[in-house]
Amino acid sequence: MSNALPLIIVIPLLTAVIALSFRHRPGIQRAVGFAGSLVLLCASVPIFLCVLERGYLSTQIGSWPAPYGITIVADTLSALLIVATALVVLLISIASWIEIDPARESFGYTPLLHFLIMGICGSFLTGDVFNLYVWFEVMLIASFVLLGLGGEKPQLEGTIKYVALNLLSSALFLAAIGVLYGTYGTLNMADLAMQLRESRPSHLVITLATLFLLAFGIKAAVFPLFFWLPASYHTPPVPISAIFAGLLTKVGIYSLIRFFTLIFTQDAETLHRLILILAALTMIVGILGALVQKDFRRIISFNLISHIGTLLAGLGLFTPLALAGTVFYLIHDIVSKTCLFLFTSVVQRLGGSGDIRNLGGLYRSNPRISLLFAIVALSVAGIPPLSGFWGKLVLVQAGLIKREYWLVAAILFASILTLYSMCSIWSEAFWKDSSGTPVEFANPGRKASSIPLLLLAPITSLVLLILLMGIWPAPFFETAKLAAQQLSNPDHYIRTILGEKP
Amino acid sequence: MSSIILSTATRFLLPLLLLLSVYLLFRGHNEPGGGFVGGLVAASAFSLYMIAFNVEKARRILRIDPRSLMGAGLFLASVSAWISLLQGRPFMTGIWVEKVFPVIGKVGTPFLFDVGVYLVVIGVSLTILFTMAEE
Amino acid sequence: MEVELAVAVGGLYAAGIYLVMRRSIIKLIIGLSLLGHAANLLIFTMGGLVRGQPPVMHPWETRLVGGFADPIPEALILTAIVIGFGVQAFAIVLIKHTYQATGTEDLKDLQSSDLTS
Amino acid sequence: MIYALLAGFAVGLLAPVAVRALRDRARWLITLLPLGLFTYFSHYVPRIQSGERIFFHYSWLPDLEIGLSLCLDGLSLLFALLITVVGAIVCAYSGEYLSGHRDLGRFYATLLAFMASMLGVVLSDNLIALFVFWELTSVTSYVLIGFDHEREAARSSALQALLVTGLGGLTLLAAFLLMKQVTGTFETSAMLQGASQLTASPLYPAIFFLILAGAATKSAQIPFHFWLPNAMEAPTPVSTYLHAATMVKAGVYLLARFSPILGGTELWQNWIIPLGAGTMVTGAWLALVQKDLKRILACTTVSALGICVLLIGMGTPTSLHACMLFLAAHGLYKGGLFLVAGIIDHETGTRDAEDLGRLGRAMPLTCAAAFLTALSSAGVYPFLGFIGKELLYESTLNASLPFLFTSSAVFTGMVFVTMGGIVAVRPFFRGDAQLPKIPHEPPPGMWLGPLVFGSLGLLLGLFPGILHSSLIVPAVHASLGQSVALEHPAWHGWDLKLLLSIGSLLAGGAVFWKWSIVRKFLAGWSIFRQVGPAALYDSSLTLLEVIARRQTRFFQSGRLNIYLLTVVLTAVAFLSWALSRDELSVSDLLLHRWRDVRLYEAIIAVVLLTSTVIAVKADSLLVAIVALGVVGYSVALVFLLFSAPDLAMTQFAIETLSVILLMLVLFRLPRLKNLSRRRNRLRDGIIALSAGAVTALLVLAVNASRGGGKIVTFYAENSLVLAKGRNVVNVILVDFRGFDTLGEITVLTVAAIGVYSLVKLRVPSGEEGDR
Repeated sequence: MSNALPLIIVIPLLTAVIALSFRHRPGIQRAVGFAGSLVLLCASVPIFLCVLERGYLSTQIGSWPAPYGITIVADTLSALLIVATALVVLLISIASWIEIDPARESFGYTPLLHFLIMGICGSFLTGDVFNLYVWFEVMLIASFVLLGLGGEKPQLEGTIKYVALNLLSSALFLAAIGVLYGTYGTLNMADLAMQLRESRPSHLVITLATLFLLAFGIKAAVFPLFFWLPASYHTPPVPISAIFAGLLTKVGIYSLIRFFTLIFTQDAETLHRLILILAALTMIVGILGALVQKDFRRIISFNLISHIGTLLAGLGLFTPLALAGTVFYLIHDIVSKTCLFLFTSVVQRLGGSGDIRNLGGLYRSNPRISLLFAIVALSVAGIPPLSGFWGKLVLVQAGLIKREYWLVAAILFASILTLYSMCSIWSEAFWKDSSGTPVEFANPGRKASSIPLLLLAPITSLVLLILLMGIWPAPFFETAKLAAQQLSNPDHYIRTILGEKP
Repeated sequence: MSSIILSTATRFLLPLLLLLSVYLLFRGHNEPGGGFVGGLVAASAFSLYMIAFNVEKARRILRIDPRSLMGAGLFLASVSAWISLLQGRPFMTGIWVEKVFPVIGKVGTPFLFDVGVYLVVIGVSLTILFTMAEE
Repeated sequence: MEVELAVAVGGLYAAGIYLVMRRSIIKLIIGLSLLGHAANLLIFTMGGLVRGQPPVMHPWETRLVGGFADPIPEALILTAIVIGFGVQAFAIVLIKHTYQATGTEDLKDLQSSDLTS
Repeated sequence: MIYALLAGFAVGLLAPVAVRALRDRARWLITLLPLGLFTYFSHYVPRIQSGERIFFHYSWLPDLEIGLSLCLDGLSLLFALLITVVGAIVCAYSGEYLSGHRDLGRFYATLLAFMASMLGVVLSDNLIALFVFWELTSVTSYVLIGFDHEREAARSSALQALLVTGLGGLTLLAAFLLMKQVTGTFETSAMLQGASQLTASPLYPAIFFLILAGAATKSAQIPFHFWLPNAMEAPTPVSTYLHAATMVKAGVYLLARFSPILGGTELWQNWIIPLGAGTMVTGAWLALVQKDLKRILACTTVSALGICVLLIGMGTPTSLHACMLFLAAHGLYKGGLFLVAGIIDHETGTRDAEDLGRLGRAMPLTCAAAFLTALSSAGVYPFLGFIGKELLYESTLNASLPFLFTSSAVFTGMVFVTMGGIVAVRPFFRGDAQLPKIPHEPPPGMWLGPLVFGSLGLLLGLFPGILHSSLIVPAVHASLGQSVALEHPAWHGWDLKLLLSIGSLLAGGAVFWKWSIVRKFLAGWSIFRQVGPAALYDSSLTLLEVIARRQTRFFQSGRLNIYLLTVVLTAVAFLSWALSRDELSVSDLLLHRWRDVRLYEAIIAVVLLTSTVIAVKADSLLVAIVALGVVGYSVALVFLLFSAPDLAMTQFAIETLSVILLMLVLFRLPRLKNLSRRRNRLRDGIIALSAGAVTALLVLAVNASRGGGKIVTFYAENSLVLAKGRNVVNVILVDFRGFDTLGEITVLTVAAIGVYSLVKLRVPSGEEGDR
C-alpha cells in the first residue's frame, strides 16, 4: 500500500498529460479530467482508510533510505486533506463542464487544473523540505496560469499582484531552505526534527521558524501578508476561484501546521505567541474587510482570510484539543468555501450581477437555492448545528483552557461579524425586493431551472456534507482528534520515517 | 535580421549544436552536463535558427510541435518512474540494464528520466520562444 | 570570499526589492529576476564555497574523496534556476500582455478591480 | 422524548408540501402537532409532581462529552407546556391571519422549527445542546421577523434582533465552556450536585457576567431591550409566540435554571435585581408613549420580562413562586392581547390606538376575548394575573429596599392596567374612529385563540390550585434546587398588597381615562430616542463600518507596490526580531576568511554589484536588460569558480534564453520612467537596503554555524556504486532527488502552457455577462 502513495501525485500528472495530448478536443479533455479526478478519489480513499488503520504510510522515492532520499508520507491529516482535495476536484470538474468556456478549455484548462492538484497533493504528502518547495512551485505556476487564463483585464490586474507577492514568498521560502541546509545539512523533515531536538544548541531556530512563517504566511494569506488574495480571487471564472479558495490557502496552513508541530517545537512559547497575535489580527482585519465589500466574491474572499486566522489560532494554542479543532475546521473550511464560491456563479446566473447591491429577489424566485445558500452561510458563520460550529466550539474551548481570553474574544467577535456579513448578503441578494435593482440587472424571468444540474449537483453535495458534518460530527471529530494526536506527538512520525533510533 | 553570414553559419551550427546537446545529455551522468543543459543547448540551437531565418522555418526544421515534445517528455519521465512500481519496488527506484552500451554507457530508468527532462526542456523553451516570436 | 558574497547577496536582494516596489510593472520584472539571482546565490553561499573541486568523480575513483564541493546545494540551485526560469518567462509575458491589454505600465492604473468602494 | 423534540423540525420540513396540497386546511393538520405535544408533555405532570426528574440521553459528540441529554423537571415542563399550548393556538390563528399568503408554507416551516428549538432549549440538560437550540431560536426568529422581507424595516429589524441575541449567544457559549472547565461536565443536572464549586471559583464573576449578557440580550433587558419593540415588524402571530410568550422568556428560563447553580451570591443579587427592576420601569415608561398597539404590547412585555428577572434575582421561595406564576399568567394574557391586536390590525388595517374605536359592535366575540385578557393583565380578581401581581408585591415588600422596589412594581402594575385598557378596551368602546377598512368579526380560527387565552386566565385564576400543585410548585423547586413548602395562593383578606393592588388599578384607570394627554405630554421629552441604546446600536454599526472601511482602504489599497512594501517591511521587522532572539554576535559573523579572496573573484563581485546598480538605475530598458544579463553571467562565473560546472552551464544557457526572451518582449514595452515621487523612492531605498542588510547578516550567520554532512557523505559513497553515475549533481537530479526534477519539469511545462495561452487565447468579450 505504501508504494502506492506517490500515485496520488502521479495520477493528476498523467491526467494532465493525457488531457494535454487532446488539446484540440475539449470534449475528450473534460472526460479525461473527470475520469482522472474520479480515479484520484478512488485511490485516496483506500489510502485514507489504511492510514486510519496503521497511523502512517510512508515510502522512500527511489528506494533511497531517509534522510538521503525523498520521503513521501501520509499521516491522518495528510490523508484527510488528500481525500478532501480529491472530492473538491471531482465536484469542480463537474461544475467546470458548464462553467468554463470552450476557449479556455482548448487552451489547457483541464491539464492546468490537474497540474494544480498535483502540486497540492505533493505538498500534502511530501516529507522533504525542498520537495515541498518544488510542489509549491508546481501549484503556484499552475495557479498563475489558471488565474490569468483568458486574459481579461481584471484577471490580468489580479494575476500581476498574485504573481508578484507569491514570487516574493517563493524567494523567502528558498532563502529559508538555504539557511536550513546551511545550518543543519539536511532537508528531510523528520531528520530535521530530530536534529533540532538533539542536544546541541539549536542555531538560528527562531530565525528559521520566522522565515518559514513568513513564506507560508504569504501563501496562507495571513495578516499582514494577505493582499494578493482579495486582489485576485474574484477575477477568474468561478470554478477556478472556488478551487483556489477551497484548497490553495489551505496548503499554506497545512505547511505551517506541519512545520510548527514537527520541526519548530523549541522555544515554542515565543513563536506561539507570535502566531496567536497574527491569528487574531487576521481574523479581525479579514472580517472587517468583508463588511465593506459589495462584490459577492470579494466579500467571501475576505471571509476566507478571516477564517484563515481562526485556523491559525488553533495552531498557536498548540494543545491536542486545539489542533483537533483546527483540523476539523480545516475540512469544514475547504468544503464551505468551495461551496460559497460556486454559489457566486449561481447568483450571477440568476441575478445577472456579482454586486450584491444590484441583486435582489432571489429568495422569492428561487426558494430552494436560497435554502442551500442559507445553510452554507450559517455554517460559515458558525451557527449550530452546522459544520462551522463544531470547529469554532473546540477552538474556543481550547482557548479558554489555555486562558487566552483575548483570543477567545477575538474569535467570538469575528464570528458575530461573520454572521453580520453573511446576513447582509442574504438580506441584499435574497431577501431584498428585486424591484429595487437597476433595470439592466433585473431579470425576474430567471428561475431555478436556468441553473444547470451540473452546477447544482456539486453545490448540493457540498451542502449535504456540511449538514452531515454538523449533525453527525462524531466520526469527523474522531478523525480530527486522531490527526491532532499524531501532530502533537511527532516521535512516532519521526521513527516511522527514520526507522528505530540507532 | 537575416544577415547572410548568420544564416550560413547557422546551417552549420544547428547540427553541431544538436550533436553537442545529445552528447551533453549522454555524458551527464558521469561528467558535467545532463538533460537540462543538453535540452537548453538544443533549444538555443533552434532559437538561433529562428533568429537567423524566421519562426516558420524553425518550426519546419523541428518538424514536431514543441508542445508535443513537452508532453512526450513529461510522459517519458513519469513512465520511467512507474517502471519500478511494476516490480513491486518503491516509486522511481532505478532499474538498470546489466549490459554496458558503447557511447551511452549504462542504461537504466534514471537515464530514461533524463531523456524525458531533455525533451521537456527543449519543448518548453521552444514553445515559449516561438510563441513570443510569432506574436 | 563568503563575506564578499554575503554583501553581494545583500546587494542583489536590496536592488531586487527596491525595483519590485516601483510603480512600473516593467521594473517589477527586472526586480523579480534580480531576486531570483539573489536567492540562488544565497543558497550557493550557504552551502559553503570550495574552489576547483567539483563533485564529479574521476574515472579511476569509485567515490568522491577530498574537499569536494557540496553537491546538494548545487542540485537544489539547479532545480531552482530552472523553476525560476519557467516562472519568470511566464511573468515577463504576463506583464507584456498586461501592458498591451491595458495600455499602462503604472500600477496606480491597475487597481480598478481591487478597490474598496 | 427526542422524537417529540425533533418532530417540529420534521413536520416543519413537510409543512410547505402540506400547504401546497391542502391550502388553508393544512393548518388544522399542523395544529395537531403542538396539540399532540401538549398532550404528550401533560402526561408527565403526575410524575414531575411527585418530584421526579426524567432523563433521556442520546449520544452526539462523545469525544467532547456533548450529548443530546434531555432532562424534564418542573421548570422545563412548565415551559414546554406553555410553548406547546401557545404554539397550538398560534398555529391555528396564523392559518387565518395569513390565509392565502403565498409564503404560508415557509411560515409554518419556520414556526414549527422555532417551536422545536424552543423545546430544545428548555429540555436540554447538556449545555452545548442547549446552546445549539438557543442559536436556532435566534435564527428562526431572524427569519420570522424578516418574514415580510421585501420591506427594508423588516430586514433591518430582523438583523438587529439577530445581532443582539447572537452576541448574547456567543457570550453564553463562552460561559458554558468556562462552566465545563470549572465543573468538568456539561450536564446541568450534574452541576447541581457541586453547585458551590462554581460560585467559589475565581472564574465565577466571568461566568456570571457572560451568562447575564446572554440572558439579558435574549430577554430584552436594558440596555438591550430595544430590539424587541423593533421586532414587531414580524407578523402578529410571530410576535405573539416568540416575542411575548416564549422566546424572550428563554433568558428568564436560563436564569431560573442556573439560579440554584450560580445564584445566591451577592454578585447575583446586586446585578440581577437592579437589572430586572430597571427593565421593568423602563419598559413601562416606554409603553406609555407608544400608540401602535403592538409596540405598546412589546414595551409592556419588556417590562414583564424585567419583573421576572427581578424576581429571580431575589431568589427567595416567594419571589420564585411569584416569578413562575407570573410567567404563566403573562404568557396567557399577553398572548391573548397580541392576538387581539392582530385581529384589530387584520380587520381594520391599522394598529394606531389614536385612530381605533367602535369595534365592539362589529366584533363582539373578539371584544369578549379582549376583555378577559385585559382584566387578567390588569390583575383584577379573580384572574390569574391578580395572583401574579399579589405575589410580586409580596416579594418586593419583603425585599431589601422595599419602598423603592414596591413603588416601581406598583407603577408598573398601573401601566399594565392602562395598557391593557388601551389595547383591549378602548378600540371597542371609544366613540370615534378613522378606520381604513370596515371591520367584521374574524373567522373562528382567529377569535378562538384569544378567547381560549382569556378563559384560561379566568379559569386558572378561579381555581388556582390546579396550576399551583401541578406545575408551579415543581417549577419553583427546580429553580430553587430544593423542595420547600409553598403557601397555597388564596384569598388573604385585606392586607397591604391588596391595597397596593387596588391602588394601582385605580391609578391605571385614571391614566387610561386621560391617556391621550399623558402620552403626548410624555412623548414631548423622549430623550430615549436620541441617546438611548437603540441609537447606540445604530451608531456602533456606523462606527464599525467606518473603521472597517478605513482599515480596508489602508491595507487593501489596490496598489501592488504598497502591498509589497508592507510584506517586505513585515519580513524585515520579523527577521530582525528573530535574529536578535537567536543572539548572534557580530564578532562571530565576521570571524571567517575575510581576506581569503582572489583578485579575479573580487572583480566578479564588483562587476556583479555594479551591474546590479546599473540595472536599478537604468533609464533605458535595453541597458537594464543587458545589465541584468551581466548579473546573470557573473553569477554563473561565481558558480564556475566555486566548483559548480553544471550550475554554471545551466545558468549561462538560461541567462541567454532569458535575454533573448526579454529582447523579444522589449520592443513592445515603453521606456522606463520614474513614476514614484522622490520621497517614496528614498523611503523604498531605505527599506530595500535594510532588507538587503538582514539577508547579508543571515548569510554570515549561517556561515558561522554550519552543521550536517552525513547526507553528502552518503551521496559521495554511493553515487557510483549504487546509482551508477560519477557526476554526483546529475545523479542527485535524476535519481537521489529525481522526484524534485519531476516537479520541476512540470513547472516548466505549465509555464510554457501559460505563455502560450496568454499570448494566443482571446476570450470573446461577449461571454463576460453569461458566466
